[in-house]
Amino acid sequence: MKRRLLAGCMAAAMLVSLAGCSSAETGKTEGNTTGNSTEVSSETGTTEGKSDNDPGGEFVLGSPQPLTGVNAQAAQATLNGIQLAVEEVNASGGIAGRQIKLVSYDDQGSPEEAVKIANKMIEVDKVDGVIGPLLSTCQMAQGTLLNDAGIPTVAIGLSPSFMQNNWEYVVRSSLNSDYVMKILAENMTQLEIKSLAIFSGQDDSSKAASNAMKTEAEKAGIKVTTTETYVDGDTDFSGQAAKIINTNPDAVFVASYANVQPIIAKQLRQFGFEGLCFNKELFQADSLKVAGEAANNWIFAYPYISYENIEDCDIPNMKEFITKYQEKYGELPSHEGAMRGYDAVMVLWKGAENSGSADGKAILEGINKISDFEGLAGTFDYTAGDGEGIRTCNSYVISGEKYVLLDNWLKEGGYEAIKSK
Amino acid sequence: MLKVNDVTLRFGGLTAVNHVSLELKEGTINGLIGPNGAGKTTFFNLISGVYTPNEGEVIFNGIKLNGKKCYEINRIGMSRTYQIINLFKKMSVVENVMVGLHPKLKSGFFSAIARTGSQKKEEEAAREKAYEWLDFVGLRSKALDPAGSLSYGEQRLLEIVRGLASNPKLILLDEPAAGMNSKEKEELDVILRKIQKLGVTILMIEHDMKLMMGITDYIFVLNYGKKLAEGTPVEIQNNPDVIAAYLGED
Amino acid sequence: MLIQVLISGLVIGCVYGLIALGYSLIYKASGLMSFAQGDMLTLGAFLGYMFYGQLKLPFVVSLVCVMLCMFGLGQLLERGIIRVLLKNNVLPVYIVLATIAISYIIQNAAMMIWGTQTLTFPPIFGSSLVELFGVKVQPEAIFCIIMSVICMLFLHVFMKYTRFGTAMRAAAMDPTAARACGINTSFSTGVTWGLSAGVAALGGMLLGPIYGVFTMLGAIIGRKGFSSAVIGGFGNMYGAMLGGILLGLIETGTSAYVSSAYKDMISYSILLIFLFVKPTGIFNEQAITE
Amino acid sequence: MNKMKNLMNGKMVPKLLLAVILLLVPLLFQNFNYGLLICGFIAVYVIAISGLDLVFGYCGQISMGHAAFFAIGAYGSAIMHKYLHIPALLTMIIASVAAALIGALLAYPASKLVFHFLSLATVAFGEIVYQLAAQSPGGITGNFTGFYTESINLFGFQINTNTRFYYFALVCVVIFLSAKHRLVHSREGRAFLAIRENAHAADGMGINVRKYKVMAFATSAFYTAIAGGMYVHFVKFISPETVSNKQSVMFLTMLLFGGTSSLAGPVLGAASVLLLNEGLRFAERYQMLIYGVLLLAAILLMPGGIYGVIQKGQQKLRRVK
Repeated sequence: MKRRLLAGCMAAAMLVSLAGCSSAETGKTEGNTTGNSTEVSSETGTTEGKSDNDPGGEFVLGSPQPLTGVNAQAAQATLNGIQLAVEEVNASGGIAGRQIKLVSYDDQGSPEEAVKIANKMIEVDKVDGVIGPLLSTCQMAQGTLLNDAGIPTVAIGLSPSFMQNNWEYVVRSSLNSDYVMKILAENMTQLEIKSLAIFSGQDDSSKAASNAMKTEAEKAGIKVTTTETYVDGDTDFSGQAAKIINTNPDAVFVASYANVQPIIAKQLRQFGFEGLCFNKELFQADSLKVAGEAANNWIFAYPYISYENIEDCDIPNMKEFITKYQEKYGELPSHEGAMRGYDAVMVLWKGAENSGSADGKAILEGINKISDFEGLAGTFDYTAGDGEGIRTCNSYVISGEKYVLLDNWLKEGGYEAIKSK
Repeated sequence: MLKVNDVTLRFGGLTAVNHVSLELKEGTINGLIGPNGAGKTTFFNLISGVYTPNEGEVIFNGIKLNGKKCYEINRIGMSRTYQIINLFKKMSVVENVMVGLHPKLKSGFFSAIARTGSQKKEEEAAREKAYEWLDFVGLRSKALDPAGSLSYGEQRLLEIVRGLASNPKLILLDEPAAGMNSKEKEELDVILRKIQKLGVTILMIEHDMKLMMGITDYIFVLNYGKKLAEGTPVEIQNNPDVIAAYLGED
Repeated sequence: MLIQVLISGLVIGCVYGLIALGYSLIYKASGLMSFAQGDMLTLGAFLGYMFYGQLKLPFVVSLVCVMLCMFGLGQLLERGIIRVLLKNNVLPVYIVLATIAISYIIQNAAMMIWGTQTLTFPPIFGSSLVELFGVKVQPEAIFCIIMSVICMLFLHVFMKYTRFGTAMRAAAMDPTAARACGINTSFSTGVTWGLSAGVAALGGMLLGPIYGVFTMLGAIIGRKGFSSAVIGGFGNMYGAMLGGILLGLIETGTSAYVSSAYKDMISYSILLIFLFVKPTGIFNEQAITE
Repeated sequence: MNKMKNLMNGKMVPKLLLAVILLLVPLLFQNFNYGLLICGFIAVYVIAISGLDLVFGYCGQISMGHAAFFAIGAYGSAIMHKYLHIPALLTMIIASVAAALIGALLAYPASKLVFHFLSLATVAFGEIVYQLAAQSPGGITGNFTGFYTESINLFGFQINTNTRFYYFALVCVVIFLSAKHRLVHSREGRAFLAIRENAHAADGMGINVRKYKVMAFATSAFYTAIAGGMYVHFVKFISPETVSNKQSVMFLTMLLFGGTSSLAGPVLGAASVLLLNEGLRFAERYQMLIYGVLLLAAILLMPGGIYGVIQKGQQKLRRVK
């Protein structure tokens, strides 16, 4: 009797699972996005010719982001930025004449989900292009699958690690953190910093940034006094802060997620550290609000900054972007992920523009021809062929709880003011 | 076969069992009586390894039991039943008995997975043996029902036969007749005699004096943790201390 | 530096203690374990942000409102979910898993309602730092220590000396016997769950100004509360607080003097060691072994 | 002799039918890699959950840190394969044996803990292994950057496509489920059940309760570690997020969804939860909220899990007949 039961159940289970997969395959649960992307069309059985670029078909664009969990805030802003760009591109005729259909997924920041989503995007949604996930571990897990399927991916992660797998179809529209660390190291020598403490998260991009900082600092003759880390989701860094201050460094370099920035800023100031602090990426606007004056004298080098209100912005295309963002979402971008997402879609669009076709290979060649495209992050130049579009950016300092260009701040003697204190 | 010398057990200030000594002869049916709270079940738990005595020693077939764990004592040949029925409710009746056979079976973890010839044979033999034991108490018809679905009396019998499955030399029965009707008590009487014929010594706690006086060869009386008296059923019936303890005159 | 470590160790220790108090209360009153305490803290912080930050009510008023809301929610949870499970006497793991499901729901619902940004919980005592033993400390930190101690004393007195408190303890020890003496055990268990939710919410209100309010605020603190409860002796009020403070100090100390990399691992190893070596904890609470 | 009669009167038919269906699956889904990938994942989870069922469903010992053994299996196999160049299949087995030993080491002191505190001990163990994976000494596990590895190479036959992995996983599922079936119906299986039902009485019946609890833990650790090894050589990438406590909760959810102490429970549980997960993809950021609500609803309405519902249905059928 037992054997029959086993057999029956195994059959039932397998059939249930296969029916489930096939039902998922027939597009019953087509990824529809919030906002007014094109109406959800049920998937016809035929597989669209990937290579032909008949204007009638759609350009399916996949976007797996960690919409839940610790990075939900950044992911939501990124998705908003992508949707804004998709609308703009569709308004001006779409990619090589094909309207973009955005398919958004929540990869919960887990590589296992990322792999499943990648397979689904390739097989079920038949994506023509993908905007890479925010977390580099998910990008690492997805990279090979999408690359082998010949689907161009514009990654928006900051960590250098996933660009070393020589994936032909992956390019980056954000700034590789190795370049940022070079710029910060130059700033440090400029500010005669002699010793540096490092406080880093364990996640891949923070780890990569702090390691790059260590090499750049040692190259510039700056002694690294200590390296402290924190556990993802932790909120109490008093132990680490106390230890850092005990080694009395001239400056502290912090590589962390957005929601950790204000906490470590407050605790460093609380424990009496008055020196300069360097951040691996933009010190977010709302983190600035939580940190208050503890965020003063923080320096970072980053292609974009977030704004309290539209008037503060003096870069023309950025101003245009945040105005449209405010119109659509009723608030200014809360995380610079919005700019990264926007630039990524634009790079993809420009690539298709250069090659005049929506085919994966053609888009890639088109992208590698980009040399002077004015994105939010600055002028994109992919001609070097290593998939990195942006290499420099300017540095900012937070003074009076406002973003100020480092060069202007130095000219006005802001640094002398602190040094004398 | 079982010698208990001057055994004492204290729970904090309370002395549950106070310097009790007794000896059981091979193949006899012995009774253990006494008013409620006299420490009878505690005494059972003492012998079967649930508690370790503070003083004195328990010798079973020449082996000192102090400090041994329940399953070690069971393997030397002492089984028991419990005042509150401790059956494996969701397992079937026959499986309960097969669990009783556990110490007697040899097949290990890997032979089970490989389902070796010897393991299969041993399993079948165990199943047959279990069915024999069910015949012993007339429960074969309910072999595949869950143990929890049996009537109260049947559960008592199943617990006894589960204890017998490992061919013990001594079996401790904790109020086997509790909750049984008179017909079931008669059946129990027959079964107890059958157990004695198998050469298994019995030590039984029971409140039903009619059953006890009819079946036992020797009786021990406990009161407030101390041994009040011992002797044949007739001696115990006329022993003034016992009567006083029961009628509560002193 | 030692003073800094001590103070911040005390602050985080007190919050661990508050969470541990919640666990001990629930365990004392219903013999169960809720994995949603951490998220009760987060919810308390969000509600505090709503009352105190957005509606600009005075702090004390918003504190009372938050405690009442969470008290109600805790009761609702017990009556709506836990009691239903207990009625169709399911395996204990179902109840544990139900609390985990509740914690998923709270986290994601909070994210939907209050969005994903880190919200600024307005400071209670102005934003200027206070000098304490030569160290600049946020006034909220001292407030947190004081409030936790007050809360522990209140709970201790409540459980030990008030009629209702003793009824709750009786209900936990032996529900049937308690019912026999006329105690409405279902009501008292509900109150205990409400109380522990309120205590966790207090933790949220105290932590909000220091760390800001975001959905994952209570996640790790919730789990650390377990370690502190076990170290002190699971089910014991004093134990919860002492365990919390000890754990807070050990953690901050190790990350300051040894290495911050293995801070979390150390606290979980301490939990394991206590469970295996001294399961009854410092206060010898006979709750753990068979 | 009644066994022979059963074989004759067509008891073999449902088994053959099942075998044919399962073997045909990849052909039916030629271009449908995604479906096969999900089936591959289902097979991996079926083995992990069957292991958990042994220690929890049969032996009654709760474990809320089982992702730790999944991690030991996955990382152990990947690291040994990369640094010691041992073929993948062998490293999987070695890593799983190691996981079994570690499971036994954890179970020995934990066997005296009563329910809730055993769950606490396993949660703590799970967190410690996660921390080790996240910041391993010398970065051997690649920490959060993750760890790449190759697919299984069975004597030259590379199992790198979803179809090949599907068949390999199918064989593993059959092996492990039949092993569990035999173990459960043997002396050891009865000892597990006796301990779950009433550990005190089991002790009285001559069962060394501690030894069997340790055996149950070690076996389930072995199963879950094998599943970890299969996962890492299938996805060819592993990072700490996969082995966080969310994974341990996922294992328990699948087991309880499917129904405990049965052979089919874990299969139904793994399949239904994974398909539910895929089905909820459209919900994007509300996916976890819906998942939490469904989990709560299942616990309240379906305590026996899907298998429990089927069993109740069968019993009603039998009574009606």
